[in-house]
Amino acid sequence: MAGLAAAFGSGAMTNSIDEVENADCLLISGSNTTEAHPVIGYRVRKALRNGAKLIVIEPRRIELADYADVFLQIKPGANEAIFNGLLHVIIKEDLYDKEFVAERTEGFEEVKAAVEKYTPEYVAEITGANAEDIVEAARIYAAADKASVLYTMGITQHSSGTNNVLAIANLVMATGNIGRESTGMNPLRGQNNVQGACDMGALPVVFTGYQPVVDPAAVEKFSKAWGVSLNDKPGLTVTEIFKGAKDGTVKAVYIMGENPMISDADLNHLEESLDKLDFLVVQDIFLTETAQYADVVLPACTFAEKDGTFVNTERRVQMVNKAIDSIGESKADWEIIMALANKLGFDWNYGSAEDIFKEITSLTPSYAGISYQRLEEEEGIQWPCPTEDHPGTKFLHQGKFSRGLGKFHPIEHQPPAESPDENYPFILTTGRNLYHYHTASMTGRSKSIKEFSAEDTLRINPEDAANLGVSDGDMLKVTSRRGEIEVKAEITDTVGKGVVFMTFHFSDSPVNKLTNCAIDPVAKIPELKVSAVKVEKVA
Amino acid sequence: MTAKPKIVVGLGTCGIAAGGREIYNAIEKALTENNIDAELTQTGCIGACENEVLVDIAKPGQPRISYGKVTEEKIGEVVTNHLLHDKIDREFALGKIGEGELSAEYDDLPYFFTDLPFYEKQVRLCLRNCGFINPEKIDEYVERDGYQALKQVITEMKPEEVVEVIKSSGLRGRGGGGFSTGMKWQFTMNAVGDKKYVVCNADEGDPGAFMDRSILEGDPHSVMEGMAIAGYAVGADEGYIYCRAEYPLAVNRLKMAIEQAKEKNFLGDNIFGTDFSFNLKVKEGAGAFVCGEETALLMSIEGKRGMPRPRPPFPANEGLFGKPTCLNNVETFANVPVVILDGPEKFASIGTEGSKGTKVFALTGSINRTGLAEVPMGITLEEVVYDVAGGIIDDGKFKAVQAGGPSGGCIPEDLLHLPIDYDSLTEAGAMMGSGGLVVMGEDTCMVDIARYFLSFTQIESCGKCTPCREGTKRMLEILERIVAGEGKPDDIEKLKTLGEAISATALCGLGQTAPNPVLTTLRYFQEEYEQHIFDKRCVAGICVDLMFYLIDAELCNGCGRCRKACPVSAISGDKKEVHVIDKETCIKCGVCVEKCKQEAISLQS
Amino acid sequence: MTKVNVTINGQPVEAEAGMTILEAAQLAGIDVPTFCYDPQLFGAGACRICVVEVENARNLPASCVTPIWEGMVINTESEKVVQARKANLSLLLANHPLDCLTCEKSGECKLQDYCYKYGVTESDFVGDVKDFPLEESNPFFERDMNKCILCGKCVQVCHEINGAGAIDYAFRGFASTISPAFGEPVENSPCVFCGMCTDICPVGALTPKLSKFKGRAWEINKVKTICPYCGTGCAIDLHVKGNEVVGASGNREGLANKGHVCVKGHYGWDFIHSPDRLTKPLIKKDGKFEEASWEEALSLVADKFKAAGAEGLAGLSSARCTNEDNYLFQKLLRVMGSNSVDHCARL
Amino acid sequence: MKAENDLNYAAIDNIYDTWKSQKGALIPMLQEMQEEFGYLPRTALEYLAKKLHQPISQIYGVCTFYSQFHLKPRGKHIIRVCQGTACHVRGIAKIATALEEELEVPVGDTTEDLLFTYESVACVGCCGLAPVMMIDDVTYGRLNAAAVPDILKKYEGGEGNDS
Repeated sequence: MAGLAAAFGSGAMTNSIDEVENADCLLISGSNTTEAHPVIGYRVRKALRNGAKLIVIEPRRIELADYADVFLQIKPGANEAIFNGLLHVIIKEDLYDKEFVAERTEGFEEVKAAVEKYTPEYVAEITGANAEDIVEAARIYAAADKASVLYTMGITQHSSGTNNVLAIANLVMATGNIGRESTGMNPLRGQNNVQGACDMGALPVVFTGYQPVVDPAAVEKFSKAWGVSLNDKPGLTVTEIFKGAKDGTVKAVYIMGENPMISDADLNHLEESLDKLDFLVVQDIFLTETAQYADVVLPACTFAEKDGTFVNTERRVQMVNKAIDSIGESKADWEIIMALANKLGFDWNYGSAEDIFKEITSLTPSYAGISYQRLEEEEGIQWPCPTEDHPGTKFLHQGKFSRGLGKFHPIEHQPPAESPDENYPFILTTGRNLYHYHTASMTGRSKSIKEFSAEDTLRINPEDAANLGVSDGDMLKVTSRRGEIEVKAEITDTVGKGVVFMTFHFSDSPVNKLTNCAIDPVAKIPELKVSAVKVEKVA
Repeated sequence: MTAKPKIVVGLGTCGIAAGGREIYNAIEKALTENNIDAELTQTGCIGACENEVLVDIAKPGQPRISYGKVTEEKIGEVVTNHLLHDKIDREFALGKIGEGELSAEYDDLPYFFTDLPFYEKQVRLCLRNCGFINPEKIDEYVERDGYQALKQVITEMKPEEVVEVIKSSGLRGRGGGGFSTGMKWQFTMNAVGDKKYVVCNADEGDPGAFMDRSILEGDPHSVMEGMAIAGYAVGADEGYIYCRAEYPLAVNRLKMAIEQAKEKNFLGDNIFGTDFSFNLKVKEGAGAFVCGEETALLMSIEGKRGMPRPRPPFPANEGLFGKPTCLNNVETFANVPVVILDGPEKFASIGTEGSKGTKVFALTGSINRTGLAEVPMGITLEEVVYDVAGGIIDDGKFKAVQAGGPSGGCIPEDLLHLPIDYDSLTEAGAMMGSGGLVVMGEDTCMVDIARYFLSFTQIESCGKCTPCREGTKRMLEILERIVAGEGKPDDIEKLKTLGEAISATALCGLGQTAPNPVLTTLRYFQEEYEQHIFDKRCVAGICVDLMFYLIDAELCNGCGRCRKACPVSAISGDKKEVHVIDKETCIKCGVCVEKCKQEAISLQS
Repeated sequence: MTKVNVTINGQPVEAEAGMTILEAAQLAGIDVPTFCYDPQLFGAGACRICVVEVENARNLPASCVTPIWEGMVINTESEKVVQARKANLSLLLANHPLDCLTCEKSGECKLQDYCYKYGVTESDFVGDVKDFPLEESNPFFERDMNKCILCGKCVQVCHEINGAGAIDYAFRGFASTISPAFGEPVENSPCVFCGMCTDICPVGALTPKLSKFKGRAWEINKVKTICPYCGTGCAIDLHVKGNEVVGASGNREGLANKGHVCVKGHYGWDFIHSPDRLTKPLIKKDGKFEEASWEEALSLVADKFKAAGAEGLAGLSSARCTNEDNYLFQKLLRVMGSNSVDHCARL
Repeated sequence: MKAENDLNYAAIDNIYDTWKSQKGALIPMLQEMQEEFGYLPRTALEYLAKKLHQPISQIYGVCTFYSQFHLKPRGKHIIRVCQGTACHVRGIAKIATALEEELEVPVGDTTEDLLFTYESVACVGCCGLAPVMMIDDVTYGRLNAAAVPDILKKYEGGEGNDS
């Protein structure tokens, strides 16, 4: 999101799900759309049936790669190089949108100079993709009238994640594929309300609607509304919080509905941090792996037991409606927080989720025109929606970027923090499967899904498997510099030579014991997608 | 070059099946052995199937003599007698074609087309070249004004004028529905599309119909020329001929003809030096009757299950691959060059008010002369059955004629005066269909015939729509129990109600017309159904379950062969004494009949 | 939009050009039965239950695929139409098991509804019936092809909406069935178990296993909400009986998904009633969790937070919780002086 | 008959390459594949489906729709008995019975020695010669039951009549 904000001035999916099926060209990278976002995957396949061209850039031969006009199978961590390479071809062959570049953007010349050396041959060497395919992909993307880029964590979960995003933004702006229907740059958000959590200011640097905590006007506005004098220094990010816990500066942590003991990088390291804390309170629906470390566990209720709103990946605010009464003594999260606030001496009196929402809209310009009534009548509204008569915004940056001119950023390829070597010869990359979700605390407790997809496997290339003497189903020990796990082998040519893949759903084989917490310097995202590992057969 | 004698062997599928290739080889052998310099060639079907194998021999300056039912043993002799000794073998000679000198002793030989009763009432437009040209040689087609109509159209006429000519000729689709061909072309011409197609329906699937096959085998270029003209008129540059895979000879000849036409630039780019380009492909069917339905046919060309889709949109607007498509059948296209060359007025002068031109019929069943006949519209059924087809075999009594195949109906004797045209046949509950006419005599059971046709459509139902998929099955089950002697009193009513419901609600033409054989036999022969249901009797002696075997006491000599052969020991009798069959035990297998040398055993109703 | 005037059941209706008879009837509030029709799918015109009588038309056209024209006079329930529908239902019934007593679909089965409406109590026809084995080898749904009326909507959903194309028509005529390639069970096909076929099936041929015997259609209240999994934001209906969620299905009104769902949204709801659910606050004493009252737990938390001070306090909010939850969470941290609030947006 | 696992994939590649530029050419591809293999082996269909990016369910649907396609191995010679009207009227049933006796298999099946596959066909279009049957591409007309064993004998020596 940080990359998008730097390039365009706003960090969100620029276009809508509906628009996917009308694109002429889809460039999908770092997204196994049909498994991680299945319903959007349906739209992708529909676009293909409508005749759209497809370019897939992935380390794994995902399902959509079989439908691709060009599939660039790259080494994990080679993203900026490939996007620079595409832009190189587009500039070299004079296929870029000169009018758009001149009128809507700045900084093109620097980027032009920067990508000069990224010839197809050079990029092929870095990425492992075929040089001719790179040229072909560039031509297809440039030729399309409406080209849309879809990406997810395969782009961002790198130590160079922000640069990856900026490299894509360069490509998108150079071809003028933004600010129009069925174009754009579309990070598919991974979690039901990750967009909403960001919008709500669950970030150390911003209040709701991305109003910076370092902006005195914002601080004043919120201080006034909340009746306290607020801190105007940026807070700590997740990684910094656990670092602080480890070195003793952070003493008490309140975790609501998160399970970092499965989902975060380098779990052994994290475990040490949690152990060091004076006090940990976890609020969740299950006694998760993380909750095990808590001093106090507060029982929250599920989405089925409460009212509220979620914001989806296309910025659509939608109503969540209570279907059943809370199970046991569990309560809605907001009720718990309010009770705690009142215990802490505040005087909060929200009678309903709607009361809270009214406060949100009064403080958040991009939400100002939204109300529960409208959400119910209009089936959700896409922000920005500044006024009550504003219909919401289907796609961003029409005519003008949020930041004014779109900004090109020269990007250099930077290898991942960890490269394979003699001791750790494989690159491990991670992702999701269709059946499970995140840490599987929910899907792992859903009978049908659990029965169908009970355990993980390590996907390994047939040649590598043969070299290791490994057969399908053999138990393997996978070791990185940070830890080791055991998992069954699944031999498949969907992963390239030297690359292995696992999901992070299963607590029996917690892959994040292995992953690297090297972080992107801007977005502070850990490099979950690239770690060097060793694979051995368990005797 | 001095003219050589010419020998033409009829090598359509019928001719080949009857041993035409062996005859051809035998002739070749005879020519070599006797050192005769003659041109041996082949042609397609001339229609007289009953007389296959047909061999025509023509010496320069003499009329062509047609020999029928020739045999492999005798053909060498026939040829040498004719060519070396001017002796015509009367055992095989059918008649003469054309003028020329011939010994007076053969003056009595009839003229083939005018004197032979089978041809007397025929008017050959579509079949004008069948039996005359070698379909594998484009030059022979060109000699008979081939591709002149195409040339005239694309060099002298505007597309709208072509459409106007076809419209004014009154030509209607020969495939079944009888929709105005000119109107169809006009719709396709007016439809907007970056690409258009012409498609020829050559999926002739009706049992008992082989008109299209004969045209494709005997004169493929006439169809292709008609398609190219359509292509010019509607604005298409590509055409498909969808031919059943069961017609391998037709497919081969079409492919050969397309190659030859491309070489001559009658197909391909810039035909006759104009801007008009037109290419043709042959698509072979894969065995599904329903693909004769136009939307199913298009689905099949697209590589899908041949399941019809609702109309509208009609193919003229959204046809093959979603593009405007002009779709006609073989016979319709074969008529087009004639309409252009002879002019629409002349074409329209043949036939009745609503039905112009001719119609080719495949005459089969219990008639003396089976074969392919092209008759003018408006001729009566009676003329066709008695004059052309020579009446019922063994002077039997006429019972009904089934017109239009499984989609058609049975027409009884008192409607024989009906003129053959689209409207009166539909009125009678039958339909023109593609032109199958199956003539049935007294020994045909109408319930059994209805059951037979329904079993055909039921097997061929695509399964998409409920009425056809489930309904034809249930109708068939009812008919099966009626012929098995298990009919129930309300079965006739059920058949009527269900048949009408299917007709009214099925998705495609196949389903809508599937009940016709049942509904027409119910209309004209209800008493036969009643006899089966109430009296357990089949007057025609067809429904075995309603019959019993009886040994004629007068004829039986007590040899015991039937008793020994009976698999269920239903026959008893002492040696040299009259035997009897126990009706209860008998399974009606008929073995006894075959074993009996006295011909003493017969089926009785 | 050009307007077209038609008459339906004697009532003048102004509809839009290009509409089908069915759409025009729906516009006028006239109910026409359908099996194979769905506004999201390509018009198949297969089931023929929606036939209507059109003045001067030769046959009874299927209203779902027949466009209207100016001056069209339509009767949706004429004697002829009713007879045809009865025949259609009677044909379907002859080839359909009559185990409505225990059929999951009872109460929302279109075949049942229409047989009731037209008084078709039993089939007029006896004869061959389908005899397929019940397919129950996957954990998500059962396939009983004996109940299938071959409307084809499951095939269309699988190809036109999902795109997996796991199933299609196989064989033809009376032998037609819907099947994965080579008659394999669906788990051996490209099926991704979105279950949209079970949502769209008008009869009891495709039924979700989790909901089996959990409640009758008329006992179930459908509550519209948003799927709790990925960021697509699919609108789903939770099927509620009493205080129990017993099923889920896609909600057509959702603009992000238009009723489409995936395996998680469709079959991943039963964690709600998992015995693992936390039902009471827990306080760890001597390394072991003990149940506590809310009062006790919250007091302890409040004390510890105060002790940690603004600098020592941090919170992880949640991408899984609602906006309202997240808003209050960050508000609480910030009003206590800490901006150290984050969540796993990056994971 | 080749085992399915050592299929001639190159042949499928060739067939695919011949037709790939033509829209909707699934049916001719299947026809040529059947020509190549004698039937449509499952692995071959799965291989083709991948090349075509077409759901295998759809291809299976097409294969089971058209009577020409066979998913099981077929006999060396295909006998097709005509079920046309004329043949029906002129006594094809007796021919069919004679065939069943000679071949010892019912309609639709293949003899154990894989020499004959016995089928019925809608109408071969030679009604003037009824009753008719075809063996491979050869049509036998004006049949009577007694002639059946002799006709079959022609093929049993492995020669067959290729005319």
